[in-house]
Amino acid sequence: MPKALHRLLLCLCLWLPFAAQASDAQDFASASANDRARLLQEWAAQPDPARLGLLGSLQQGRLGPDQPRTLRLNNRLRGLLDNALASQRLLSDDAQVRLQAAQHLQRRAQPTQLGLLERHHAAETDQAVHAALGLALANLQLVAAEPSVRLAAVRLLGESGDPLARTRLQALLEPAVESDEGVRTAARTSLDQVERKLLIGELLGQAFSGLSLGSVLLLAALGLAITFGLLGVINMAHGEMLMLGAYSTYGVQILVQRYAPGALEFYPLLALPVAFAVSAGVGMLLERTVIRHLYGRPLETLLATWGISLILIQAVRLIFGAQNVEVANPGWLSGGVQVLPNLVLPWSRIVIIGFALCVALLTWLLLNRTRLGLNVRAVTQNRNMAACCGVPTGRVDMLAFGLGCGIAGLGGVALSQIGNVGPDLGQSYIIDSFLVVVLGGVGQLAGSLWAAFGLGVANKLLEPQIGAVLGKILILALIILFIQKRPQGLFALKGRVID
Amino acid sequence: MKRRSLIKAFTLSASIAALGLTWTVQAAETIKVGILHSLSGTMAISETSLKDVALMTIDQINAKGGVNGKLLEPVVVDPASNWPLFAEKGRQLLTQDKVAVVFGCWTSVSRKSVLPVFEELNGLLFYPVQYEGEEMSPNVFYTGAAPNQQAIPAVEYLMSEDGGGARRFFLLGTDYVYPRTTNKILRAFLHSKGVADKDIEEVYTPFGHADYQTIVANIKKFSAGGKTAVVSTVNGDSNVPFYKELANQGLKATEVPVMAFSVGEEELRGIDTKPLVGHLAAWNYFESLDNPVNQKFVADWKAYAKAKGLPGADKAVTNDPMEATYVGMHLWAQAAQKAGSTDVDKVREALAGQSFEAPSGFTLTMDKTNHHLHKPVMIGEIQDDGQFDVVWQTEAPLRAQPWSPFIPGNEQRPQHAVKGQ
Amino acid sequence: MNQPLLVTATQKAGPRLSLVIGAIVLLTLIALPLLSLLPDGHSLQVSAYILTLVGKILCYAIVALALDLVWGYAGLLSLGHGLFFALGGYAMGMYLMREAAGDGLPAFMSFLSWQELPWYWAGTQHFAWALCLVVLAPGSLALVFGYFAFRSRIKGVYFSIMTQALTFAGMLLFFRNETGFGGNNGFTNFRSVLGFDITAPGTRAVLFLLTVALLAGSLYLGWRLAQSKFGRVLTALRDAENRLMFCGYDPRGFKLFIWVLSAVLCGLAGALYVPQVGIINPGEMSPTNSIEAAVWVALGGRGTLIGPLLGAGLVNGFKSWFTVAFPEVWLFFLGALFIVVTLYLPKGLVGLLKKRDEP
Amino acid sequence: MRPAPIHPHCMLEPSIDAGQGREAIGLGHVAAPGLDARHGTVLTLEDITVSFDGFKAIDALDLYIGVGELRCIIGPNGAGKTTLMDVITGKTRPTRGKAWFGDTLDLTRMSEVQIAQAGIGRKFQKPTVFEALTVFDNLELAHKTDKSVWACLGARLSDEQRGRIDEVLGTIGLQAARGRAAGSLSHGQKQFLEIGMLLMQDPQLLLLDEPVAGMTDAETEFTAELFKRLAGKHSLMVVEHDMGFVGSIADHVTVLHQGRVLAEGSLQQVQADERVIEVYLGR
Repeated sequence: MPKALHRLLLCLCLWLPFAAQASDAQDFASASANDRARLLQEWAAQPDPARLGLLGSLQQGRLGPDQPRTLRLNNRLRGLLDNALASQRLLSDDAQVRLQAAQHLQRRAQPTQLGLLERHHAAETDQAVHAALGLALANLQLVAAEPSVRLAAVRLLGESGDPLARTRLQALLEPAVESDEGVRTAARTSLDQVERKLLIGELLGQAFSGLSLGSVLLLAALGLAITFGLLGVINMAHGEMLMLGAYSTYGVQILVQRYAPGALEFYPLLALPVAFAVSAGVGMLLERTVIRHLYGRPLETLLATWGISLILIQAVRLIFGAQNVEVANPGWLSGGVQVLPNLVLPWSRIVIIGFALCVALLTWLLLNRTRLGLNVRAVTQNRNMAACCGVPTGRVDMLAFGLGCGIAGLGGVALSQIGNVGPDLGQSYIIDSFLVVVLGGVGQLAGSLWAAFGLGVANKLLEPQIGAVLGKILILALIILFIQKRPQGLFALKGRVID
Repeated sequence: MKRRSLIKAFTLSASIAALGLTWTVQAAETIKVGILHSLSGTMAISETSLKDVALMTIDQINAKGGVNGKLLEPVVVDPASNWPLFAEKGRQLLTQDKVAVVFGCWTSVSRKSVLPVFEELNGLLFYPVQYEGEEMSPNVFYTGAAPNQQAIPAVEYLMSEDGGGARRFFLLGTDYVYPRTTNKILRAFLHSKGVADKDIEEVYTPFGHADYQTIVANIKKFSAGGKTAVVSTVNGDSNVPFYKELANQGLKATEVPVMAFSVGEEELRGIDTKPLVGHLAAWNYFESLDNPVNQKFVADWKAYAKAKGLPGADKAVTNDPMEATYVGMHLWAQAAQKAGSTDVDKVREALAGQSFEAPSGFTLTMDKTNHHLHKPVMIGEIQDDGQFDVVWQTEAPLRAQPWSPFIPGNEQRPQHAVKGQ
Repeated sequence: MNQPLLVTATQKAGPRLSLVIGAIVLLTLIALPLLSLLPDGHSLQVSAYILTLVGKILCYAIVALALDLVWGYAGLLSLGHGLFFALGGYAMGMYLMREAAGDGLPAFMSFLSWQELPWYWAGTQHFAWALCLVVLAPGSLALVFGYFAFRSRIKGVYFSIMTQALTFAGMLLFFRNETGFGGNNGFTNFRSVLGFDITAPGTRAVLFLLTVALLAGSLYLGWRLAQSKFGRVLTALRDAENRLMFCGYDPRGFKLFIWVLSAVLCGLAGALYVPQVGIINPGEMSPTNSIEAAVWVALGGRGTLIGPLLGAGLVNGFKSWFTVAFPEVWLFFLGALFIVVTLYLPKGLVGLLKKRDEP
Repeated sequence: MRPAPIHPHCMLEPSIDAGQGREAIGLGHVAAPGLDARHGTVLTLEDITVSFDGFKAIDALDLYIGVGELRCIIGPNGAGKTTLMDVITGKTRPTRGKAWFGDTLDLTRMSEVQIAQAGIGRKFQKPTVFEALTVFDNLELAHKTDKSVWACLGARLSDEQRGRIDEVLGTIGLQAARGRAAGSLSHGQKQFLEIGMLLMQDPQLLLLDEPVAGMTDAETEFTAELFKRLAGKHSLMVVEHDMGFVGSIADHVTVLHQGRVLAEGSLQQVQADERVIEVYLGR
């Protein structure tokens, strides 16, 4: 008899969640917009593990895992959903999940969740989660009736470097808001703590974005440092080489999507060799057909390559259309890593910085540690002499130019991950590229490196102060002045004049 | 010897020039329709599809027998995103090709560049893009939105409960007259709603700005101060880096929604929208609208793109300016039919109050006096498939207010079109 | 590049013939505006379209000539001449805007709800002062930039890139709305100049004739320079600057003089350009335009006087034709043109004519 | 203002008024005072040191050239001969030391142009002429006259000047080639043309870097004659490897080695000198 009873209870327990979920789903489906919001808030206040599945599918606009997409969500509902979901997750056994939930609630917890948080905070065993919950709680306790509670909360907030904490604490400074003198002073001290933390975050952020911009400039300019810096070809079609690289990335992405959807995660890696090959191929073709006839006449190369760039742009426009094409970041390149509460470093940019440095290193090795590099340097320094020594100048020129363009292609792959991919992509980088090469000193790879990062950081330091436009103008003015002092650029060889 | 060669060269150049001037002289039983959209240069990204949709509409009208028994003959020119060239080409269309009407321009500057030409030669221009207002020419019909048909409802929505009840506004735009004027109007409007200046941040970036790290960081900082929304008038190309930066720095629509006025289906084609779900755009038309007229419009367009083998035809989308071009051309055809002629003055008269059942699902009417179309306002949410999902819309089309009441000095502006305003 | 510069194609072709051709061209150019005054529908009437088109091309031709003075003769390739052109245009535009606005502020300023004019607009309602600005703005900028550049012996590609950076900076500056020059929209919708309706055929004809006069004037000036010792010093400068210094010439002065002169010519061209096309905006400063100017010169044949004019005329003629005839693919033609010229006509079209001349 | 007309018979007269008619007109044009060489030395170098990051191209070198002297500088490659010329003409600035032109002009403080205008002419190792211009124009440009921008704009050739140019054309034997582009001349002819340009410049001090390289024996002989004629009225400093040539012209020879003066004296003396033999024959 008790056995049966147990069974019955057991069945009930097993069956209950489904009952609950089903009914919730119906409630939600039948509710009006406002009722839905209310419903979600209730769920957030009294979580129930059984709703996990339902909330999950609601986020995708379905009433159940296998239901069709019928719900129309808006940001308000999405926010509440996330919130409800977080509080459900607090019940999870996995400390990691609980931690994320707690961190979410730090920012978004509603007063109605106060009780819930208090319970979990008390019950929580895991250190990290406990602390996180403490902060989340503190945010709500700032308006608690009991001054001592508020005081504790204020002190606790001092620990966090969360930008939200600053605004919350600032609010407490007015006597009108916070009656208790002690709490106010505590708020002041905590505020100072928080602001110190935030300042560090901001400075790091600026430095990083400077480096990131620098790496972009470097990738854009590196190829030019060879075609222009070494071969002396004023390659106005350089930007279009970047563009070709970006479009090859797009092509690879399409192909992978179609034939190997599994490998989509890694299409940028596949794109690298392709982009290099495409750009280098086009580059060599141009070198053989056009530029070969123009060595020693740099200014003519300017005009010819200008014509080439016009043709390439229009060709791409006719093939792929004038609109931008979609190049999606794969999972490992999207999102970012939260270093500090107010500092997120996007993966794509981190990777690009590394990539830029690698490419620069490889180029340097190629030019200084290989036979080809030796030949290139020989030919670029004294064509006739090299020819006499049996260096096949023609082939070397072709390979060198191809190399330059190929590197530009690699740059294009990187650019496609952070910017737009359209026919005019190259145009927006060409001037900066030339400035980098000239500033670094023509023919000086190391110079280009320093110039690129220098410009990037300078730009990013100026931008917050005087805005993007004035910043750029000021940079240009500085470059012009700088060239006055060092007409051959940062790393000019002694006594050698390039013109 | 030398003499001959010199003369040869001279005559050659002369003949080329002559050819250029007499190129498009053709049979006269047709009505010539000028299409003045950049097919090269920076604006080609937006304008090429308008050229194509115009050609499609002309085909459709011709298929129905044309206007007044005459077929329409498109004259396509490429002003190459070069503003002086717009004026030159405009003059050429009106004086050399003697077109009855011109559909064209995207940027305000191109419109301002051709405006004097059209007023001088009494031409007729249909301008299909949302713009800053502050203009009302008898020679132009504006089928795009005026600020009160796009910006203000959008901000009202952002402040509403469903919109997330934003209390702080980050006005981000490319530095040209449309964002400037729009933001000026918005600021005045927000003041009227009791939003203080410290809760409004106004930031401008140069054209083709590609590095939004600092700005997104600032948005984050600003948003810590309370419920924030971004109102973006960032222009075409810069949107991709902007949205990518938003996504990668983890700024979600649930925390800081971005309301864009210049981002439509075409622009989204260049972006992976999965991380952007929930960000907003305000237009008077979306491709995703579910009504028979629109279904036909979209189907026709996709078919046309395939048939003509346009690049990226498989992903062809429609957007607001395309709809505006489509509507504008039909309105003009109806008016010309009604007037029984293509004479500009007659057509202008006939156009007043002319109405057309538009893909937006409403019957749009050309205002009797101010040359602007009455348009419904819709707020769309970006979906992960690159389309918009309409989350809010007006019950009826709104009348345009080209002279915004929020800009001082506009009270005494005339409410009907006069030259040289 | 090495052909003696004072032996220009004109002389090669023999002074008499070239005079004849020159006279013919000049007469046609003078006839155009007069014919444009004929009543509409008259068989000989030249339409305003052709007049403005040719007028525009003539302005470009002046720019090409000015660029050739510094590139072809002194060997300094400037990729920033668009800036000087635009500055002259803006100076004139300021006057036209004031003229159009009457006593009030220019329209774009009232958009930005500015109360009074910025200081640098002072006096622009006076035509005379505007004219001074047309010369002073490009001139002084060129003077300052040139002084520093030539003092530190910036040459060749470095000079080109620096000038490009300069015009790029200028473009960004003028794009800013706060700068007070109408931002991206620039100046447009002009009404009248010196009280004459700017769209009246008479005004157009006069503007056109002024352009022709300026072109002829700068052509004569260039010719005199090429003839003078100054021209020979420039050539020497281009080929062997060190030698010249050891001969006791100071290259800086010579470079600076021709550089500023060329900038001023561009400014004047710009000033005539604006009222004819009816708009000036920062687009004119975009590096692309300046590079195109260089292309005109190279195509026509640099280091000669008629070369640049020929180049500017042809390229722009082609452009106007192509953009209508083949809107989709005209860029291919243009690009191919540049490549072919640089590959097969290193001395430009003039060079081609000369090659024919050699028996 | 015009320089005083120069009559053919005194075409090689040293003019002491190097600065005449050179008021500061035009940019960067600096007036140079008349050359004061009362103490008999036209060039005074004391303790001149030039070091390119560490390496001493010239090391504490002293050198005095008297008015009207014809001095030959010889020495193995890398002895610093060309650097020495660069120092004198202001192309390279000495790291240390004094360099006076006459008794009043401090060369270390003057620009190349000022030095040239003050009356020091230089002929490069590799003949450099204005290739695009005709022989006549080359000489005309070199002609000693007001060389400011404005002067050049309105310059007309006076008959004296034409006469002067024809004179020099005769001297260097290029009358026939007067109308040809200098670029089309032979190596030797270019050498002569450059020498001719120096004559036109009419400087107090001529620096000649290997003037007879690439000349036929006859030409060499002729050049030797020419230099001898010049000497006495002008001061010449000739850097040459061709010992024969040196022997035929030099009364006084300086041997440079590793940036120092190794020996000085008549050709016989220096050739007898042990160290010199060692340096040259490496014994």
